[in-house]
Amino acid sequence: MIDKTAASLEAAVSDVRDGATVMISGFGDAGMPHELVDALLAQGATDLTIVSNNAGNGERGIAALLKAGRVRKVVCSFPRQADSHVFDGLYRSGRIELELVPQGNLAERIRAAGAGIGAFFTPTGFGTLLAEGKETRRIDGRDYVLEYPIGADVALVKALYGDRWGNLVYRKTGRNFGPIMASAAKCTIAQVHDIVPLGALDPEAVVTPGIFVRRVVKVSSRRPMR
Amino acid sequence: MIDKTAASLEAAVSDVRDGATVMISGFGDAGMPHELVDALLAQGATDLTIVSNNAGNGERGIAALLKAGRVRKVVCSFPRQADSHVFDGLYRSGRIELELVPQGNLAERIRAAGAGIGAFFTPTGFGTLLAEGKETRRIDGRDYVLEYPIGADVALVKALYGDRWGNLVYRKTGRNFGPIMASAAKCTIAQVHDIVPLGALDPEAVVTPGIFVRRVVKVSSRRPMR
Amino acid sequence: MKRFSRDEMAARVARDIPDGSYVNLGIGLPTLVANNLPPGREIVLHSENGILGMGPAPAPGEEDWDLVNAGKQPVTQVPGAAFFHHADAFAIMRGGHLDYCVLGAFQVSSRGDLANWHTGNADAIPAVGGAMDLAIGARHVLVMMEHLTKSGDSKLVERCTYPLTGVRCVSRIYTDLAVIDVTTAGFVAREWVDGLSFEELSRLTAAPLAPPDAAT
Amino acid sequence: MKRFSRDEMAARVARDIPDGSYVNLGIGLPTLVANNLPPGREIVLHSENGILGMGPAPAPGEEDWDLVNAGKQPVTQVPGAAFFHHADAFAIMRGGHLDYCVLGAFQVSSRGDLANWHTGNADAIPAVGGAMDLAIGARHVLVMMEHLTKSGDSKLVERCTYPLTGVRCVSRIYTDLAVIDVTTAGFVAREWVDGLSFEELSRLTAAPLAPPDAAT
Repeated sequence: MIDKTAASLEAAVSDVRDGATVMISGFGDAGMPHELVDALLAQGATDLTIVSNNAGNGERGIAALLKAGRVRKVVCSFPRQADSHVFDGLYRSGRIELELVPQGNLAERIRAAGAGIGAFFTPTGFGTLLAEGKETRRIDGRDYVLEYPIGADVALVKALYGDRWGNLVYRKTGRNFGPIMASAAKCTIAQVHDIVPLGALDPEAVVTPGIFVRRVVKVSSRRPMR
Repeated sequence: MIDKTAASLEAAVSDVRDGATVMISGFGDAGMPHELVDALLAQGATDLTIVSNNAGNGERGIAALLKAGRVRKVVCSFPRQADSHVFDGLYRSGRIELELVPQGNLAERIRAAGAGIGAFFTPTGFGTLLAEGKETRRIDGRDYVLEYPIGADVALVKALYGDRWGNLVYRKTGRNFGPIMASAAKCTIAQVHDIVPLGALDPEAVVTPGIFVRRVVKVSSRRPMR
Repeated sequence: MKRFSRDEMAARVARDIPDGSYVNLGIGLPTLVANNLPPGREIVLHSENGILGMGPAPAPGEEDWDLVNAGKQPVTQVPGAAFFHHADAFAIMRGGHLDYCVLGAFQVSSRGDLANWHTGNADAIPAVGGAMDLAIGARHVLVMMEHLTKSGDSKLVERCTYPLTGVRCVSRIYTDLAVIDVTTAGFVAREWVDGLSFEELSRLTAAPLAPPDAAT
Repeated sequence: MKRFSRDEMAARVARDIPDGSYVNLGIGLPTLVANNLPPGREIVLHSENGILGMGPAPAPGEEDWDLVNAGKQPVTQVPGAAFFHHADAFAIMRGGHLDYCVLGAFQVSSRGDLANWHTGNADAIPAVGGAMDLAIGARHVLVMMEHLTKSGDSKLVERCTYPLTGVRCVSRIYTDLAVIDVTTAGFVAREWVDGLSFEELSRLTAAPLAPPDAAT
């Protein structure tokens, strides 16, 4: 019997280790697993590498992890956001490492890790600062940069519904990085608005098959869902 | 106003040119756009390169194209099927070219064409006959082969429902190569069991967004659908 | 001379986008294009955070924070919309499926290089987002920007001094003064505001500028 | 000596597959494993043509030809199933997400090389399908095959003479005579049929074979 349901947020993140690489889905607030990030903060793991599109804003979520000194390195496309003062301060004082990746390369590198691709040639970033020192190649008259996969120990993602096999569906643009991060981490933990009985999700519309998910935890939002 | 609906199978394939590379979805019978292939045969284009998982069986569909002498080359993973005598005869007499590609590399190469990836390193096939002469590389202790995208002029795919924007949903394992081929061809033509009004398909469950589709033609199957 | 207003610039861009196009509008100035599309044209808007068929901003109070654009502002969806994940969203761009992408810029060079992500200031927090993907992410990459910087320097240059976003990627530039094509022979002026001479426009452009009738 | 029947081989493989595993069963002999899974175990079957949660063959007359397995035979779906396209289906394999893959073989070498796609006959129509992807497509690649060819040659060899499907990929072999692990030190016999001595098994195996208690 497969039951990936976790009893609590605390239980879901209990085994994240110091030094882990942790992916966090979300594009701004959409698809951001705030409650799992809060649980990770409470759990205490440190020396983390965070892979996420942004680097936190305000004092909450990723920003709180940063502020608590838990993060060694951030891999992201856009650390500068409204009120991203926690990251800004750490970066300016040299207390955090940043790997800046064009957003589409970030997505494709995460997908590559999940799909077992060793490296790929992308046109994005060719001829720019962010490709400096990287291998390039002209293929069929177009210039490309070689990029490598980004995998993780843990992925924290937010979905709309999940079942005990870990199948997930998302909601609107909250989908964003969730499905590819789920595929790229050794241990994917999904927070969902509700856990539905096995078979309740339409097999044609499942976005993340359960094989990519280790744990599912219910976090009902006060915000109305469809 | 966007209306990708084609009035007939004949109209849908009318501009396929001699020498074109044509992708044909399907895995065996599931997802095979038989009626579009029949229309292509009637249309008369020749000197074609066919990209499909199989190379036809019996006397119908791809086998009929082959038998009529319309095909110069087949790119596929598994030409040998029950009753694939048309391909077998042409191949043994040297009258058709075959590029044999492991099925997962075929899928990934088609995806790469659709996704603008210049080339990628895959572990599949390393150390085998099918990687002979290809560039290889060891990355993080694993051996990979460099593979290039496979694009096409035309893709013929079969879906369950489509709308006038070209959004598609598929049915069960009939989905197979349809979505990736749709993304990899300059002109994708989809035959669908029914054309539904714009907005009738759930945006969360659309598998092929309309941007990948040029024409949609209704071909009601006598076989019952869900 | 009467400069184009921001809405006039947006309307001028919109005029060039044919019915049935798939379009990505960058954050900032390009967002205005959505409000200026000529009636009767069905244009499908793409956003790299996972939607095709993006609609206008919702009415106040109707915001859905799971439905945002690349600028993380609430939007809506139109009938025919589809959602997809980030890798698929960028495959749509990188794969060359979009017809038009409209971007803001710090500088564009006469060979079409684009600089729009980084001032190069040592103290700046670098942030690229989808800019580099967008720069190569459409059949036609259009730039909307003021012709001059606040200090009066031309943003159309022979060679970008800001760090590049993409190489040889821009096809047309819409400024508050003119519409200028990037051709293999460099900048070609297509039209400009009333009261401005071609010679004056050339003087305000820090790279050779050919007149509309130049052979390219 | 009493050889294992095909169903006994399948049951022996099935016994090694723990509850909760994700498994791909190759066409031919491995398909039998599905019918021999111990009751009470929830095993999720993957098929590379786009399904997780594949069920058994349908009742006669209930065939749905849009729901087939990799051998193009009609199957069913179980509650919890999901469909996906071919690139995603193979990403699941190539990305190492499956726990077990069970394959037939012509030959396996003592370093785990697999040959199962091509006899090498000049006249044969080459056809690979998903074989090469499956060979590298799971954490544990299990092979089910007769120990000997029809002409009495061992299919366990020092070096494959047939064209390879994958290099150093097989972890365990189930034959009609024995269960044999592929270790860094070569073949290690784990168990074999009653009435057969280890020495006889070694003689029927065309590569050095270590006894179960060998240090590896």
